[in-house]
Amino acid sequence: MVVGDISTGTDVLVIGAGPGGYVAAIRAGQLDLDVTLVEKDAYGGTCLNYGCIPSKAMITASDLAHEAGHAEEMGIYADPEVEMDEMVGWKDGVVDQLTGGVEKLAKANGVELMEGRAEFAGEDKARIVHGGEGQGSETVEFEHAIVSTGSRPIEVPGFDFGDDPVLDSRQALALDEVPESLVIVGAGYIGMELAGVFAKLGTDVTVVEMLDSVLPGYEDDLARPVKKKAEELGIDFHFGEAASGWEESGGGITVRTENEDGEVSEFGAEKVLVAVGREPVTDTLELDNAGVETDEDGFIPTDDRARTNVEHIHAIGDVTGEPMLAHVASKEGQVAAEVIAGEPSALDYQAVPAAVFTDPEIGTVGMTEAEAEEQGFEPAVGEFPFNASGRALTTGHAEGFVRIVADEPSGFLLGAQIVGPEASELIAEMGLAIEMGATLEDVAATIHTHPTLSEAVMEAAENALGHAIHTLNR
Amino acid sequence: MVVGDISTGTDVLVIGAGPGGYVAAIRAGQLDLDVTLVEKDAYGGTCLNYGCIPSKAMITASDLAHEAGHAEEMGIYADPEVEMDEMVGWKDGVVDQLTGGVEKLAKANGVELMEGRAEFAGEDKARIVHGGEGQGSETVEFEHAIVSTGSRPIEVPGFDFGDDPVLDSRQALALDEVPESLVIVGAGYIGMELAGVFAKLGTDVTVVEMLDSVLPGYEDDLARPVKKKAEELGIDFHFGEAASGWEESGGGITVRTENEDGEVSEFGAEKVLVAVGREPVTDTLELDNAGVETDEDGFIPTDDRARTNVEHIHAIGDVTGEPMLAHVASKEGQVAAEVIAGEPSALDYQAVPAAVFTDPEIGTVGMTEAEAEEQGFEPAVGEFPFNASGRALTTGHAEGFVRIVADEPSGFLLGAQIVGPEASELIAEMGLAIEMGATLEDVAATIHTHPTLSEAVMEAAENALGHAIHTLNR
Amino acid sequence: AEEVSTGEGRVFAAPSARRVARELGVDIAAVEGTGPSGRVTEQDVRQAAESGGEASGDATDEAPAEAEAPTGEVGATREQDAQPTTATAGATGGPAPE
Ligand SMILES: Cc1cc2nc3c(=O)[nH]c(=O)nc-3n(C[C@H](O)[C@H](O)[C@H](O)COP(=O)(O)OP(=O)(O)OC[C@H]3O[C@@H](n4cnc5c(N)ncnc54)[C@H](O)[C@@H]3O)c2cc1C
Ligand SMILES: Cc1cc2nc3c(=O)[nH]c(=O)nc-3n(C[C@H](O)[C@H](O)[C@H](O)COP(=O)(O)OP(=O)(O)OC[C@H]3O[C@@H](n4cnc5c(N)ncnc54)[C@H](O)[C@@H]3O)c2cc1C
Repeated sequence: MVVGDISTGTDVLVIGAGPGGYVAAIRAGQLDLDVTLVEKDAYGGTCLNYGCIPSKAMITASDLAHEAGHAEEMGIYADPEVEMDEMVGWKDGVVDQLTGGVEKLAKANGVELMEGRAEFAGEDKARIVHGGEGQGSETVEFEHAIVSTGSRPIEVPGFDFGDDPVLDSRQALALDEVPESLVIVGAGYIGMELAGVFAKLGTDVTVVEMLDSVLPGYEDDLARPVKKKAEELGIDFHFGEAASGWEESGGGITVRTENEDGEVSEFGAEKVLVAVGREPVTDTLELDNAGVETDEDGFIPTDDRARTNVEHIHAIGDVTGEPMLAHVASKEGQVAAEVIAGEPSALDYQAVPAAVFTDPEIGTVGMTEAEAEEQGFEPAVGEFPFNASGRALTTGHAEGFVRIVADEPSGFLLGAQIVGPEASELIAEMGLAIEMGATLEDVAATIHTHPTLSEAVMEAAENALGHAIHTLNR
Repeated sequence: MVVGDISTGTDVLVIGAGPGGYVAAIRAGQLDLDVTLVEKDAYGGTCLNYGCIPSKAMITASDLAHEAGHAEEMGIYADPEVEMDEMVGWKDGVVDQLTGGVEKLAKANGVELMEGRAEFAGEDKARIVHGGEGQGSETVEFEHAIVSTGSRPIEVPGFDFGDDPVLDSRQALALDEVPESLVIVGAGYIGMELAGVFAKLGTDVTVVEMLDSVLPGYEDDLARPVKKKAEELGIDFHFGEAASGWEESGGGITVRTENEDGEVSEFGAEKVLVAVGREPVTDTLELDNAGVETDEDGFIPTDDRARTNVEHIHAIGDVTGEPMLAHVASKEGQVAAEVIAGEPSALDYQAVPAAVFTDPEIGTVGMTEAEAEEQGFEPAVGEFPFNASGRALTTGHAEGFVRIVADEPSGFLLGAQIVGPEASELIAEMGLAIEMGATLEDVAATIHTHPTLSEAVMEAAENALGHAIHTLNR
Repeated sequence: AEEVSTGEGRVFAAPSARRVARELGVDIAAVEGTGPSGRVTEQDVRQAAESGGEASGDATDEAPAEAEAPTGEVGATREQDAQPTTATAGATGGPAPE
C-alpha cells in the first residue's frame, strides 16, 4: 500500500461494505460502472460479521442442544454438553465463508476494493484514511457516491461497552464461555433473540425493558407466544424498568434499574448485555463537506431513488433509518446502483417483510388489520392456528398462527402476520402475493403441498373467505 | 346401530374419508348440500393414519435424534437414546389429534358420518356393510356420489404383507422396536423416506431397486444429494435388482433378488419393507352396478370436473391415478363438491407441487427444463446453490440448490425444482408465482427477508435474468 | 373492470408492470386495470402508453424510455391474467409431476 496522499478517480464510490454497500457495488459493477468500495473494518458489515449471520448461527446451534435435551415426549433421551468455544468457532467459520464470498463476488464483478475509513472532502471527493500506523490516506474523486456506513448499538449512560462485563450484541455473540447469569437490557428483537440463545445454553437470563412488553412494535398476540416460551425457558422479565447503572459485587455485578416512580431495583448477574437500539454511523463521515443533510438523530433522509439532498450522493441501509434491516439495505443498494446507471429503478415495493428469529419465530409483511383500517381499507381477516396444522404437529412445534389481512371488497392482500414454526420462511409467499397484487382467492386456490406449514397460509386465506376446511370459519 | 337393511337418502354420498373424501364432504356441507360420508376404517384415510402424517412425524423425531448425536462440529456433544415405543406412541398421539379434528370438523359442517364399507347397488344407491358381526347393512340412495376410496400398497409376488417379517409402510411406521437391519424393496419416495428414518435410528439399511437410481422420475441432479446423504448414513444401495422372494435364516431372513441377467443376490436382514408403489382400491366397490368404468390398472378416469363416465358420480384422489398426492386429492374433493353444488369450479390449476421428505428434502412444481422445451417454450434457467446461502450455512444444512425455469421471451415462470433444507416449504412461493403468472422479474424484485432460505428463490430468478448478486451469473 | 381499491390510492400491479410504467413514463395510478378486481397488468400499462396522455414528467426525468420492444405474446396458453381467479371451464389439470 502506498504511503502518503495520492489521488484516484471513480464513477461510483461506495462507503461501507455491509449488505447495503456490497450489493450496491456488485450491482454497479454489473452495470459496467467503474466502482470503488471502501470498508474500514470487515466485508459484509454488521450483518455478516456481528449481526444477522452470527445470531442465526447461534440460534440454530442452541436450539439443537436444547431440543435434544427436551424431547422425552418423542422418546428421545439425551443430555447434550455444549463447548461454547467450539460453537462460537463453528459460527466464525460460517461467517468467514460468507465474508470471503462477498469479497470474491465483488472482485468478480469488477469492483475495486479499498481498505480504510472514508470521509468527505468535498462534493465530489473523499479522503480514505488507511488503517495501520503510517499508512496515510488517499483522495478519491467520484461522480456519484453511495453512503452505506450502517449503524452501531446505542450506549445507555452508565454502561460503557468498553467495560468487560458490559456487552453489546457483537460481544455477546463471541463469548467463549456460557455465562452463568445474564441481565439483558432491552426486549426488542436483538435482546429477545439473544435471550433465547443464552437461556437454551443454560444461562440464567433476566430481561429488563423500559416499555411494558416484549418486542414493542409488534402486535400483542404475535409477541405473546414468544414471551410465553421465554418464560417456559426460565427467562425472567421486568417491564417498566430503565437501566441506570451497574457495579461489581462479589464475583459478578449488580445492575440497577429504575421504574417510572423512581423506585430502584437490583439484578445480580455475571454480565449485562445492552440491546436498546441502534444509531447511524454518520458522525465521522464529514458529511458537511459534501453538503449532505442529516435529521436530528443523525439519519440521512432519502427519496424513492435512494438520493440524499445532494443529487449525486445516495444513501442506503441503516444509515437512512427504519426499517433497519439487511434486506432493505440490499434493495436500496440495488436501486441506488441502477439509478446511477440511468435505469428507471425506484423503491416502489409494496411491502417489506421482517422476521424475528425468536422461539417461536415471527414473520410479518405489509399491513396489520389496524393499519389497513387507518389507511381506508375495509379489512377482511383470516387466521389459521398451527395446532390445526398436520405438519406443525409432526414437528412438535405447533404454537402460533398465520393471519392474513386483505381488502374485503376487492380481495387484494394487504398484509400477513405469522408467529410459529418457520414464520421467517412462510412470510416469503405472502410477500410475493402482495407484490403481485394477488387476492385471497388466488392464495386459497393455489395448491399447497401436504403436509407443509405453508398450507396454513392457504387455510388462512380460505378462512378470510369463509370457507376454510381445517378450521371453523368466523 | 340398527341391525338389518334400512334405507336412507342423501344429496351426496362420499365413499372414503381420506384427504380427498373428507375435504369433499366438508366443502359439500359448507355449500348446504345434504352429505353422507362413509368410511370403513379410520377418518383421515391413508394420509393421516398410515401415510403422510406418521411418516413425517417419524422423520422429524429420527432427525432430531440423529442430528443431536452428530453435531460435534457445532460444539454439541450428545449420545441420544431412543425408546422406539415411545416415539411411535408420540406419533400416534399426533395422528389421533388430527383424525379427531377431522371428525369434529365434518360434523360441524353438517356432514352425516357413517361407519361401514360401501358398495354400489345401482346407479343411485349404495349398500353400506357395517363392520362387526351381525351389524348388518343399510342402503343409501344418493343424487350424487364421490368415490374417494384411495389406494393400498402393491404386493410383490412372494412377499405377503400378512407374514411377520414382511412389512408395508404402515407396519414399518408402527414397529415398537428399532430393527437391527432392514431390507427395503423400492427406492421411490416412500422407500427413501423410511430408509432415512431407520438409518437415523441406527438400523442397518439395504435398499434394492429394480430401476437404476433412487427416486426414479426425479431429475438426476435432484436425486443425487439424497443418495449421497443416504450413503453417508450407511445405507447400502443395489440397483437393477428385482426382489424375488425371502426365507427365514438364522434369527432373521434372507431376501433374494434377481438382476436383468437372472443372477441372484441375497441380503440378510431382520425384516423386509416392500414399497414399490400403490394400487387403487376399486375392487370391492361393485362399480359395475353403477356403470362406472376403470382403466386396465383399476384407476377411475375423470374429467376436469372430477366426473367419471357416469355424470353424477365423481371420483377423486388416489383412486383416479397419478399424481397420488394428498393435496391433489383434497383439491379434487373441493372441486367435486363445488361442481355438484352447481358452481363453475374446475381443475384448472397450472401446476402441482410435490415434496419428498428425504434428507435433504425435494420440492418440485411445474415444468423441468426438459419438459418446458418439449412443450415448445424457450426455457431460461436460473440456479442458486444453498452453500452460498447465509441462512443455509447457519443451519448447518447447505447441500442442494434452487432451480427456476421460465419462458425466456416472456419471463413467465414455468417450474421450479428444489433440493435442500425446507425444500417442501420453499416450493410454496414458486407454486403461487406460477399460478399468478409471475415473471422472473416479479420474483427477483420482491424483497425477501434476510437471512432466510427463501432468498435462494429470489437469487435463482436473478441468476436466470443474468444479474444475481450472490452467485456468478451464467 | 372494477375500481381499484381506494385505500390511499394504492395501485395493485406486479413489479414488472410497475417497472414498465416507469420505463414508459406512465402514471400507473391513472391506468385502468383489467385484471381481477381491477389489478393493473403490464398489458394495461402498455396500452395506456400507446393511447398517450398518461405520461407524467416526474416518472421519466432520468429514465431513458428505451423500452425493450413489448414482448406481448407469451408462449402457448399462458397469460399473465390467467390466475386461479378465473375458475371457469376449460383447461385440464396442469402438468403433473412424476
Ligand atoms: C445482533 C444483530 C442481529 C441482526 N439480525 C438481523 C436479521 O436477522 N435480519 C436483518 O434484516 N437484519 C438484522 N440485523 C440488522 C442488520 O445487521 C442491518 O440492518 C444491516 O447490517 C444494515 O446494513 P448496512 O449495509 O446498512 O450497514 P452495516 O451492515 O452496518 O455495514 C456498514 C459498514 O460500513 C462500514 N463503515 C462505516 N463507516 C465507514 C467509513 N467512514 N468508511 C468506510 N467504512 C465504513 C462499517 O465498518 C460496516 O462494515 C441485525 C443486527 C444485529 C446487531
Ligand atoms: C407412507 C406414505 C407416505 C405418504 N406421504 C405423503 C406425503 O408426504 N404427501 C402426500 O401428498 N402424499 C403422501 N402419501 C400419499 C397419500 O397418503 C395419498 O395420496 C392420500 O392419502 C390419498 O387420499 P385419498 O383420499 O385419495 O385416499 P386415502 O387416504 O387412501 O383414503 C381412502 C379411504 O377410503 C376408505 N375406503 C376404501 N374403500 C372403502 C369403501 N368401499 N367404503 C368405505 N370406505 C372405504 C379407506 O379406509 C380410506 O380411509 C403417502 C402415502 C404413504 C403410504
